[in-house]
Amino acid sequence: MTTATTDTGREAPPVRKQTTMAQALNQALRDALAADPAVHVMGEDVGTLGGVFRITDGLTRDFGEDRCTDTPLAEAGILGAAVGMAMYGLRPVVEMQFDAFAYPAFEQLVSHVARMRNRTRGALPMPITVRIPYGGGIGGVEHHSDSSEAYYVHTPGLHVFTPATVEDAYGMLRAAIASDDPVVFLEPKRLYWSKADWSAREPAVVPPPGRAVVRRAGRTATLVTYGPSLPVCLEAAEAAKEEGWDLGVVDLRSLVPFDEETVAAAVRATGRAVVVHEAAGFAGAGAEIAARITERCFHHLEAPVLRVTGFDIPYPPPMLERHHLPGVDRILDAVGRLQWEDD
Amino acid sequence: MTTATTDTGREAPPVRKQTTMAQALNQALRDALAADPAVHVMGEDVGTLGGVFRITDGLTRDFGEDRCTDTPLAEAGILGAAVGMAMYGLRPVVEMQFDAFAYPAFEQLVSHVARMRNRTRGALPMPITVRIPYGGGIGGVEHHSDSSEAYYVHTPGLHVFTPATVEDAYGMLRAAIASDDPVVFLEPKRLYWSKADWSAREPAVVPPPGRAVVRRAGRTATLVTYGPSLPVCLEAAEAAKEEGWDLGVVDLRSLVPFDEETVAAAVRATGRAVVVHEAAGFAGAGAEIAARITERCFHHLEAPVLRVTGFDIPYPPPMLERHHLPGVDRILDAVGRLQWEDD
Amino acid sequence: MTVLDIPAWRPRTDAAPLLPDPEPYRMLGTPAAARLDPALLRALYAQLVRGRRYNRQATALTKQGRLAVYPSSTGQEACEIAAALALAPADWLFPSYRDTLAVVARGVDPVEALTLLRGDWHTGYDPRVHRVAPLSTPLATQLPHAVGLAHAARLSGDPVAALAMVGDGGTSEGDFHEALNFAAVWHAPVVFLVQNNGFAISVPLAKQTAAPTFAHKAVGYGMPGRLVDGNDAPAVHQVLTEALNRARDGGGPTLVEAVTYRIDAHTNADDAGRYREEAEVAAWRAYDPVELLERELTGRGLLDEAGRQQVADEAETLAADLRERMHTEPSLDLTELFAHVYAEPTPQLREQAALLRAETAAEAEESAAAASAEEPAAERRP
Amino acid sequence: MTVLDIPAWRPRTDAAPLLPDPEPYRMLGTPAAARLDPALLRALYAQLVRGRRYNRQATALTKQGRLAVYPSSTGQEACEIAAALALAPADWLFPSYRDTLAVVARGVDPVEALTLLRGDWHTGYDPRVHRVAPLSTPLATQLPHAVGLAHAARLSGDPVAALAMVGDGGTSEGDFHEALNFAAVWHAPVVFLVQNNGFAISVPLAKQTAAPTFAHKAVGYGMPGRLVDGNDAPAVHQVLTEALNRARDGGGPTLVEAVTYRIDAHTNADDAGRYREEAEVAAWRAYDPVELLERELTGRGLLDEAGRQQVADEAETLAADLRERMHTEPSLDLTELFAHVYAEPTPQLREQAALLRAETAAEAEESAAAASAEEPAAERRP
Ligand SMILES: Cc1ncc(C[n+]2csc(CCOP(=O)(O)OP(=O)(O)O)c2C)c(N)n1
Ligand SMILES: Cc1ncc(C[n+]2csc(CCOP(=O)(O)OP(=O)(O)O)c2C)c(N)n1
Ligand SMILES: [Mg+2]
Ligand SMILES: [Mg+2]
Repeated sequence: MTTATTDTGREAPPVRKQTTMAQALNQALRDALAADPAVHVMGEDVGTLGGVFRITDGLTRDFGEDRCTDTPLAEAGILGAAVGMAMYGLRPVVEMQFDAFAYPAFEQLVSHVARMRNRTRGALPMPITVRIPYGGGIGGVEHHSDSSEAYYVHTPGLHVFTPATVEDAYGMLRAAIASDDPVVFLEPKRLYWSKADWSAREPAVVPPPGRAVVRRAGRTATLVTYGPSLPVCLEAAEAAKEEGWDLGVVDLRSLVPFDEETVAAAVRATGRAVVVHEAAGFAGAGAEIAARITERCFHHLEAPVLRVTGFDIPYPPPMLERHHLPGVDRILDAVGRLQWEDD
Repeated sequence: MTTATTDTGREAPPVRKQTTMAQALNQALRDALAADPAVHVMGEDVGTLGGVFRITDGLTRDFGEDRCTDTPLAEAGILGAAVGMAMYGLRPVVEMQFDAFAYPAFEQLVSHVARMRNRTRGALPMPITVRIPYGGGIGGVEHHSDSSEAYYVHTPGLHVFTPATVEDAYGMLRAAIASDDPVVFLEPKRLYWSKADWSAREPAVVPPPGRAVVRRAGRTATLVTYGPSLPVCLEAAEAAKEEGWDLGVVDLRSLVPFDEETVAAAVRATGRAVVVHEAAGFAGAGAEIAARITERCFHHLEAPVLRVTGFDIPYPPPMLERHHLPGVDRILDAVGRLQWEDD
Repeated sequence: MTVLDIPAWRPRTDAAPLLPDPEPYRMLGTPAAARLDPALLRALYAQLVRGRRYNRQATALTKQGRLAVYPSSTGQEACEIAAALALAPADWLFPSYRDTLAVVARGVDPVEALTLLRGDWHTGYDPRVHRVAPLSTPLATQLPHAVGLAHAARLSGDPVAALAMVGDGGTSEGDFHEALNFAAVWHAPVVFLVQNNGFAISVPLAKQTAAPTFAHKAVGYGMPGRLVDGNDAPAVHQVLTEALNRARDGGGPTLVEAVTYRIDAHTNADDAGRYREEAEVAAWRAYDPVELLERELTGRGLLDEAGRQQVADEAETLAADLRERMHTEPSLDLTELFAHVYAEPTPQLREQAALLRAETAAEAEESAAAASAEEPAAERRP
Repeated sequence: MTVLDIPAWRPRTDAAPLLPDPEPYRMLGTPAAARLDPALLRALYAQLVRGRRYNRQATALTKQGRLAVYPSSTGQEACEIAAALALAPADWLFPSYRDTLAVVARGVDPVEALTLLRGDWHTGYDPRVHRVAPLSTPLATQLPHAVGLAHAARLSGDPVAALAMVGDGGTSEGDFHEALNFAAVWHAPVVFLVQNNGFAISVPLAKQTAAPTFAHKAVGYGMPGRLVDGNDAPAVHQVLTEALNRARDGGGPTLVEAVTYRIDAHTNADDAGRYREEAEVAAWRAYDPVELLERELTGRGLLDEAGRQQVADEAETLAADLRERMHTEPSLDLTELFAHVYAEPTPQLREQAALLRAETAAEAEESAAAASAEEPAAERRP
């Protein structure tokens, strides 16, 4: 995924190393903690253990228990406490251990975190980052592989970011923590161990989260995706060359705000689009993306916008998950169904 | 809303009276309790008080506290207990007092109610009905007017019904309670006091919930809607005659299952569609409807499917809600934007 | 066989001192009352009378269509007022939805405190000014907020405590539990006040809990529980003051249960006759917090007829002011619908705001046209 | 001033009998043990040994890639086995995710109990057969299920109790609180067993609760709390049996805390060295539930070397069977993905199932083609 940095237009920094997304996220938390005493990291096992994915590794050791805190095991309590901390001027960064374990905090998120600024006419902003490792593909047992973005994306007042590259992981997490609004920060857990040349000393500057990035320009059709599905789409685009297809790939990066300009421009250029995500398709984020592309690009479309998504089923057990997840073949099949006879 | 019964093809029963939707729902609960000893109604204030909307009026008096039970004030506890009751073979009918107060039960709903059948290969079905008064338009203060259907619609394993007529209120609630699968039963609270000629002795037979109903056939464009927005759409269709427009109106009735055949047929007949609902538009149920119509009807569409929905904002305070809710004018404006020059 | 000395086997704290005295603490009519500061008693009394009057006026405003709804705290004024007066200026109050009186007694403008219930916006006051969290309806959700704020204050080294109010019904919610646990584990400077008024809408205590008292829940979190007569304003004030001082001094959280009664229906829209006997209400009316305090003051020669009248007059002035100001239409600004969703509106919100602006402009034009012309309203725009 | 006699002021129950003895209940090595039924002791012992072996085998299976993950209950076998054995046939068990041993001891096939962790499906057994709720990971969510089931049984007039298991960490969740409150208010025949093993993954007790003991939480719900030595199998069995009998007899719920220790890491994937000292683990190893029971049996002449060997052999047989059966690939049926979402698949699910069928058919064709031809895999379908 080296295409990512080309978008920043920066020269490669002198010191580079193979950095995982997990390390970049850890560095972002570190740098945020160092830069602003208002930042507080909290969650289950984020302290001594460093989190079950080690994203908070070493933070308690280096910043103390008050800045990176192991909480009791209660997600509504964690997020509710974060609301109060934010009211007092802090910037809590909350870790939910897995996607499905964020659901107990749903009321706090939807009824308070998302609405407090609005409720108080801006008097009580909620600069809270809710980090959620999400999605499948790591062989997790039930409740450990949910793609829950649609719930958050539909909730006014929340920003929803989801990085797909090492560079974005760092840059967007810093942006999320710096944001005066709440951000649901969805970390594609199967990309935690993906790597890139990246320097903690001079982290690549990435576009702001409200901007989608064209990871690959194409002329035949446009794949619109985000998070864990980006590498799959890039792979599909590579494989499509065999078919003589030149597929573009747009990485949304943030679902809210949603950069419809970039998406619309990319789709107009090809007249065909496939939206790809892991979550169940029915009323998923892809429905919005497809509907909006259609609204914006109707007269440029040669075919309906198709979606390749997880099936409308509860996330399957590990041994069956590969059949559920959108893979290269399923994406190319969809591209193939974009009515080539109209060409 | 007298058009509704015409779909059933039944003769009007001899005894008729002006019945409210609230009364019809009450009758449905009554008849379900009488018909099946496994049915249990439970929730906050559903007993002596009869519910804050009086939907459960008299049920405790007539069926006893064990069949219609005032619970402690804890929504996750209520729904969680219902899961256990269903495991033992009962058919719990749970009332959530208001839309936003169902959020504390989100984890139980998404992680268990929706998945128990699937988890156990059908051994533990969840015949649970979760009644939720939803939507705005009644001057409710914050947290009393949410349209939360998108959260449920996106969750595989849940059925989502929402009646818009007195007849459907009765018939679909009976169907929900009879269903061996969990049903989120969304009651449009501002239609509680809507009336129709309806007989408790001989309740009108309505189509099964998986079927959408064409409430009004049209030739110019098709409005696709459900729940509280149906009367608004019918009014808009009436008003549209002034413009010389003949608008069809489809009432989805159930969002899951989703009757795409009926919708697609109605939209193909007009080539133009507007989806209408109260919930915020972004990643709302309307996005799915629009995307799906486009997938199914692309070559029949003269214009992109448009959506008229609530804004992407937290539900506003009572004095401002009329500006937020899709009204006749906003619907007609959207119809007007369906590129008539293409005609 | 010997049992190893493993810390897990020793109770982590001694339970006995955490358990409440099952007899609610009282001051009025006891020797303890004699030691009370007359100024405090007079202040409590004046506020109780104002509070009672405010409740009555707000209920009247619902009948006049000026408020969408009002949950009266008549009968609970001792809790409401004592809570507000026990707080130090830098402390924070986290009210439950029924606690408008506490909010007003804390200094919030009586009209702004009603914004949520009038419906022109959600929160009508700036929470930072008087350090009062928004009035909001999802029950018990404010409790973890109070814990988080208190925790943040402690981390910042500020001598600030938070007082969080909740009803008997609200204690059943998971958030109550999680908040108390976090508070105890974090040793946060927060005081929880359960106003046990006997009902959660129609649901009586026996269907809400089987606990000996709510104060007994404290031991399960490792914090002290106190039980107080919620109609005895000085007693509530005293218990809360002690608990808040302890919190500010690093002594950790306290759970206080105040036993009181909701004299009015749940709200103006409720019909309490459906679920409770008038006799029970009458018994509690006879144990009225305002009268109890008045009797104490009168008995101790701290209040004469003139003083009583003066307090009553002040309350009338408050009510008149409230009535008058609530009878002016609030000014509504449609751009606010979009202004506060995010610090910066998204492109989509900007578009939606523009749509609404266009609609209202068209509407304005139409009504202008309709007003100037004889014929009926202008045609609909295509 | 007289205080009216209002029921709200009387504690609703007497707190004293609800409070736990802060000294964990023990039987082994006490005179009480002499009264124990030898058959029970032998049964417990045999199951403990089997359980210990099962834990070891399952952990080995993770290393061999046969299980995705395994949360071992080594050190907690006394709780696991006593819980299963205390149940009557008609009772229901609601395990937490770590309680595979209890599930197996209840009679569920040892392989089927591992389905979730192997990953071929979620629940591998039919919960109705042995009356064992699914093993599932969202913590504490099973507790309200147990309450609901127990309530349903009581409504149906069946003498059925439910036993719900949860960890020390799980007690912090709101669902724990709501479940206990519902149980007490409904007087439901349910017993809650908190296995306090000192850790929630890496988080030690002191960061989880400040309560004297978890058993002290009971009084806050109005149910009795009992504290028991969780490494003393007969003691756990006894306390649970009493509580379950009481529940079935209409005596309402009980909260039992069993003090024990998680000897292994959280799961095979966890590195416990990051957060705890080996010395602590060693102290607990020296207080091993299997050895404790073995010593009792040996001391009382109920177990000799031959008996010990026989039990060990049986455990080996179990392990061998488990190993062997877990080394066969589970059969996977793709249609199951769609078959159980609803009683009847929606039209959309039918379409999706067809898509997957077509894909797998094409895949099969491709691999057949690839196998029969020399050239590389067939071209991609357009
Ligand atoms: C989470 C949630 N569930 C349900 C409601 C609806 N509701 C509003 S007030 C109320 C009763 C509250 O009782 P209690 O906590 O005793 O406070 P009181 O009304 O007596 O002041 C209920 C159920 C709500 N506001 N929030
Ligand atoms: C609701 C929820 N939040 C978080 C998790 C992740 N998680 C799995 S096990 C565990 C610790 C559980 O500790 P405890 O309840 O003490 O049980 P033990 O592991 O000691 O058996 C956590 C945090 C979860 N499974 N469910
Ligand atoms: Mg109350
Ligand atoms: Mg534990």
